Amino acid sequence: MRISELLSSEVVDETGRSGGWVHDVRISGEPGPGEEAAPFRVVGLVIGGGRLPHAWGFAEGRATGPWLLRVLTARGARQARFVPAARVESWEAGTIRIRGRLGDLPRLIDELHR
Amino acid sequence: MRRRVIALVAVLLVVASAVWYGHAPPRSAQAYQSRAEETAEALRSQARAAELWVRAAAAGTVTRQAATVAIEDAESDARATASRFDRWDPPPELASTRTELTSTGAELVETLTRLRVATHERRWEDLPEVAGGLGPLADRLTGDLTALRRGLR
Amino acid sequence: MFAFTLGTLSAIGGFIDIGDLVADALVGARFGLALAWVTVVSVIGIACYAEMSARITVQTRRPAFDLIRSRLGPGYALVGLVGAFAVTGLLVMAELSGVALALQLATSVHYLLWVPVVAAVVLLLIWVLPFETMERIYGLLGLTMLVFVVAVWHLDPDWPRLWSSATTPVPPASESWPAYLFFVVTLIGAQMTPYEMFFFSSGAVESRWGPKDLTEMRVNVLVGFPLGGLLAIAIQAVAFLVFFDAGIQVEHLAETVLPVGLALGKLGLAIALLGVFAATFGATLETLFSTGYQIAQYFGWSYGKVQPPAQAARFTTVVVGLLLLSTALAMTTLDPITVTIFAVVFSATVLPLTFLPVLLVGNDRQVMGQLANGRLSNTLGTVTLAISTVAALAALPLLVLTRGGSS
Amino acid sequence: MTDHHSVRFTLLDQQVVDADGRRIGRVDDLLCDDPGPGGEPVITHLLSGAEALGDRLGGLTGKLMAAVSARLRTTPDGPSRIPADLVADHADLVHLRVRLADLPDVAGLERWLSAHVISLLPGAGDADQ
Repeated sequence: MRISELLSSEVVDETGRSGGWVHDVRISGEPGPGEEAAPFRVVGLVIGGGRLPHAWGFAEGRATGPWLLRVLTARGARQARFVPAARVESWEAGTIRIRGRLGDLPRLIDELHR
Repeated sequence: MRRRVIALVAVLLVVASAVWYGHAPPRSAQAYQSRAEETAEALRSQARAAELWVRAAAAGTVTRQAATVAIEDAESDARATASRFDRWDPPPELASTRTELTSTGAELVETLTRLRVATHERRWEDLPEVAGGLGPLADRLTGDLTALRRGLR
Repeated sequence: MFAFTLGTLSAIGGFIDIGDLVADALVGARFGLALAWVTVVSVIGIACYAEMSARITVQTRRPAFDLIRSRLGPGYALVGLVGAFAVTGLLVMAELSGVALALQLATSVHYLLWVPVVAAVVLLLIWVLPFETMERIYGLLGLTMLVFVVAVWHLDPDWPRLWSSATTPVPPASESWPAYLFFVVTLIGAQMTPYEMFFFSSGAVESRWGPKDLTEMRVNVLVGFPLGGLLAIAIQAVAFLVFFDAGIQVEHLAETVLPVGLALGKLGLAIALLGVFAATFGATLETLFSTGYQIAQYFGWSYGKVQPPAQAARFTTVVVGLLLLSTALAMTTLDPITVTIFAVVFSATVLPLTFLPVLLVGNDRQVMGQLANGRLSNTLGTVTLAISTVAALAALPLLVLTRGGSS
Repeated sequence: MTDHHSVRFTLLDQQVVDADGRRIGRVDDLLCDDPGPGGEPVITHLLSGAEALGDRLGGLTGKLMAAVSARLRTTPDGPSRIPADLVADHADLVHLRVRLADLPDVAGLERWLSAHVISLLPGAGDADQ
């Protein structure tokens, strides 16, 4: 499975409701031979809010300006949700099924400031 | 797939019509008239430019090499402008406009050709005399332009 | 201190290329100084983005455009890349022809005979000359174009008339609004040249700029570009003074330099021609390299003038290939002036795609830290982005509507 | 803050640099395994080169890019892969722990051009410096 396939997949919850496309993939892991080395792994997916807030870095909070672009993407950035890997039922590229309902998913901003 | 084909065809049509718009001959009297104006303006510009170069060369403010190049350019530009205008059919009511502009164009091309030959033969002192016809030609074109613009209203 | 002034001076000379030489004279002859405000706007815009991209370079030690792909995604970045490739292909052809035309005016040997000679010299220089030397030599020689500014005074202008033309940003009686707007877009395309930024920031990487070079860079941008803009306005002004009343339209490079001859004589003309030669020659190298950089950076290849060619084989191949392609294009006898106008108009259409990612990266605090954009950069950057977006959308419709500006 | 980060900004599309600091390509895609329900997929390889990129872009352009690149490839199967455990650091650039010379199926075109075209010209320098 390629990451690009994940990035063009649709997320569907157990009631069959679609949460839209995967806009970002959250990864973790520290490469290298050292003590704390751990392989890169996918810890979750990001959905909702449209493409641009994620592409431009506003959803993740890495960019705060310029003002105009922030305002344009503010709504989307607030709507973005985080899908923890533990909630994923099947990783099949194309359609990713998750347990529970979309409404239960944490918002991305909350997850980032946890 | 089908949508993509339709989009592609649409884009090609837009491009083709844009190119056509740029190159199509004028169809209405009004379009012909505005092309005639453009032609007169271009011819006048070429006449005045050549005149300016000749005067500058005579006064010694530009090099002969540069003046030669500029005169060659003016000639080929005028030839191109005149022959392009010649290819368009005039609407009947503007036949006289065509006759007038074509003959002025031909005269201008002829003058510029003689000028070019003179520069190639290095007859530098003759240039102002050969170019003497350019001023009146430019004035005639200004007259044509005024007449054209008056006719438009 | 010496490098200081040297860099500033080459920014002045580097501002002008074939697009400016053609568009400024053309606009001056037809519109007087009624479009001078576009040059002012363009200078502010390009200076803002050049400063931003150089700051990004200083912080990340990578050219700003290295980061385009991660911001736009590979798809849009590819669109930008293909667009830029097509535009620079045309531009290199125009710049090469510009060098050849300058040589033709000096020798009256037809320019098509000069094109292959010039191309061969460019090829040789790419191979042997280090980056900075190249940039400096042509930047400094390009300074001779300041004779255009001197020529304005020597033509003894009616200053109030110049001023009133500059402060009346509407088309003169003889011109239509579409034509006016078309040349607004043309000037934006000619003066906000993305390759200047590409080159600026890629060059900064190759000369290994650090935070201590930030001041030098800012001086270069904030002094060099406005002076370059002044030069552009001077070209418009002399064309206005000599051609406007006579109704002469500028159709050749010869007419760009004629006013200097009229004002300052043969010597002035020769100096102006040297300036044209240097500016177009330098711009040929810059456009070639910036395209090479852009392609290499998109795919992540190694690139640059610092490495020996064999260590940047794909980069070198692309640059040489593009040079050969453009030479072939120039030899088709397509009119270089027309090609220049088309190239700068197309260049305006891809402008927002180069500005947006730079603006985004400049605001990325995780990448930029202390050097992230301030309020001034962001305000000017957003306004410039908006202007360039409008210009990009209007460019092609205006090109068709005005038949390339002829009506 | 959390201990995970966005793949778009830290890994995907980033510049890959070998142990000598030489640019060898971009992270055009990432390969991961399927962990089954509730598991975390582990990223096993970085994919680099126009073939992986073409697959990712899709459409006519992508297919063309992938096909041309696959045709130029000298090694047998699939887009060039770099094992993910060779990554030393990925703060900004993705640094590898090995040299380009140790990755036989990466940047094939660069090697070929370097060896067969550019090096043969005078003043080109040495590809393996």
